[in-house]
Amino acid sequence: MITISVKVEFSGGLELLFSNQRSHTVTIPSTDPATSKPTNLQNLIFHLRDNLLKERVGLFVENDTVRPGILVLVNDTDWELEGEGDYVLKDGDEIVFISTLHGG
Amino acid sequence: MITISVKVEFSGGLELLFSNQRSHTVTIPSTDPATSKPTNLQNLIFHLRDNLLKERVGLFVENDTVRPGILVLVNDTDWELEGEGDYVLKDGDEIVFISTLHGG
Amino acid sequence: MALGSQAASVVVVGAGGLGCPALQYLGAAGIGRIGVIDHDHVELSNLGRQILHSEETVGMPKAESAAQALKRLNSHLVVDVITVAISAQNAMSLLEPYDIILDCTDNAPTRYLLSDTAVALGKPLVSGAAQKFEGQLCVYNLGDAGPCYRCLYPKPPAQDMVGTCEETGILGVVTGVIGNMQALETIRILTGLHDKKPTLLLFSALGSPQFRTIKLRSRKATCPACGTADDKSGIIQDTDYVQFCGGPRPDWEKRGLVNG
Amino acid sequence: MALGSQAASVVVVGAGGLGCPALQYLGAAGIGRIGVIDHDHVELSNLGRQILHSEETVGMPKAESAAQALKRLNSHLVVDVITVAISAQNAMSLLEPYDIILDCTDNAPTRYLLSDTAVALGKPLVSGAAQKFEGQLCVYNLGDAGPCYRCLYPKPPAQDMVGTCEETGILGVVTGVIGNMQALETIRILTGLHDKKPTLLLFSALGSPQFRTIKLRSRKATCPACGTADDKSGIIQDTDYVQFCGGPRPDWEKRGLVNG
Ligand SMILES: [Zn+2]
Ligand SMILES: [Zn+2]
Repeated sequence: MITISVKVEFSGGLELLFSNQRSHTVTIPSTDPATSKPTNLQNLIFHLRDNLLKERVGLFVENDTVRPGILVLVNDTDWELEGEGDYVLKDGDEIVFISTLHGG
Repeated sequence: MITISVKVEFSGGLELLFSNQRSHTVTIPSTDPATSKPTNLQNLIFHLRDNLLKERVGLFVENDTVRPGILVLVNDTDWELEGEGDYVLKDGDEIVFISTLHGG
Repeated sequence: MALGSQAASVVVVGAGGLGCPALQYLGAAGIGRIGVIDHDHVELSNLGRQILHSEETVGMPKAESAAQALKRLNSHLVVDVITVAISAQNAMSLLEPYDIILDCTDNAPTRYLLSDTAVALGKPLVSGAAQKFEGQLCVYNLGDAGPCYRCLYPKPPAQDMVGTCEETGILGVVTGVIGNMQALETIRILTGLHDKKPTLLLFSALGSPQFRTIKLRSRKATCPACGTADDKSGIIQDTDYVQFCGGPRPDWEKRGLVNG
Repeated sequence: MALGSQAASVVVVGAGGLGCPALQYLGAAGIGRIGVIDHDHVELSNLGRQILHSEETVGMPKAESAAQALKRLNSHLVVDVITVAISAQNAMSLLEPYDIILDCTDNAPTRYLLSDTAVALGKPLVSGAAQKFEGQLCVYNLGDAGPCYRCLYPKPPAQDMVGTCEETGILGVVTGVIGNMQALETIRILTGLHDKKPTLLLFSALGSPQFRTIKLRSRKATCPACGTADDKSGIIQDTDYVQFCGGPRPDWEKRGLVNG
């Protein structure tokens, strides 16, 4: 099975859901077995939910996407500019999930 | 002639010597014609001195290297860790020249 | 440095952890008129990060205490002290007199209210936030294409992920860095030195690197606040921002879960 | 946030543009003992960025004025007011009592002197610098392998490239950002939250991105100050730091080249 490796970071409190660890290296098949299409960001979100999340799944995923208040970044760019879940992952990509902060 | 293209940035006041422009894209032969070796950082410094510098050459180069107080960065790393002038340039590299600041 | 900004006016909502350092450098820069909106009073526990207040001003309204500190720096400053709570009913009239709005508040409902109001008034909103060791900075509604807060966060976050500084603790200097950057972005806009590209600055005191600059989406045509739909009248007055964000914040302190 | 650092002591050299914001957040964090070294007096023109001083303290020694401001924030702070000029003769004894040294000065000779002294005393040196729209921050002599100032800059820069804040102008908030970051790095070291990797933070108020973190070389075995050579006795007392950096700074103001 051919795999790709991406760097995943959590911040703004989201890291608390992932073993309180901000930085993870995630290896994932380069093709989605279900659709035979190249693995995209949506696949990664499900992969994180199913394999990395330790608790309170509902605080990360809701209605099959990230929960409101979470921003997704692809190589320091808002995922909205990259096609959101349809963005096809490349080996070495850096994906950041941040929870928006409200304190002051 | 095969060329490579690198991004060059000047800051800390050094940009004043280079048309007051911080960011430059520099295209340079991939091989040094004099030695037939791959182009390195030392070649780039001479190239900048001979082609981009508008005035006061002595404020940038002294004794065939950058003047004291200037730090050279290769892709956000101190050039000392990359072999200094011997570092072989790759297409797309980002080279930064900063003058150390003393104000407060 | 003279900024030629004596004719400019800014309003800072919140004179706490973010508002204090922002106000300090806006005052030092000689901004002509500065509004300070805060209805809280200074408490001794604030002094670990709210650096314009002092032991002498404990009990005083924060807006008044901040204004006194600014005047020590520059007695010529014109500071409007506004000690009422900002709300959907008064936001438009309170913010209208100023060129730029700074969001230095500490809760989600007020952040949505300030964004909607900034859009309705056509003014940039320099927004800072901080929590524990992290901070975020973004200028909303800037120029012709800058997104608003709702463009980025169309739906409010779940209550259970929302912390306030009291609940989660905060490192004072994190608010200092973000508040200073809010002053800087404000000065850049006033002096025409801002490139107006929509970006989000992420700061993590313990991260490596500590700062990260993110390229953001542009304004969204479908945004209920700043999009292209014709009729947005009443969006502010008709919104219950607290309910929109999931109702009143649980009082963790009363429940004995955190120390006051 | 309580830092458990009441027992710690730090010394800030320079109570100007960088020293004021650094001191402010060190004081707010409740550092047990803070030394302030500065022999200058407050001038009205300082108030655009030296935010601990005020119209009332114009004419007062900056170290004294800064101490007063810190005590307003927290009357329990122990602040040592040191109004002598730091020199090769007194640096060791002035800095020896403190755990960490902050370089908030504005000239090259003092920067070399502080680095050499920090190495001789085996203490970390949290060094900030700012000019116009740019700032730089580095912690020297940190841990077992952190480089000193001379490791990076073995030879002093040419006089004609050296500007001071008076000559080159400075945007106040740039010193605010760097000074705050100096306080943060100091607190990280005191609390054991610093990863001790040698890095240089570059800040450019108008850059895109505004912050850049650089990976730095380790300590150099050949460094005359912190290297492995046996005998370094006398390196400080026997160095004329002003001559080492090319003699006294030309007085541009007297020559009529800049406005005072
Ligand atoms: Zn919008
Ligand atoms: Zn050294």
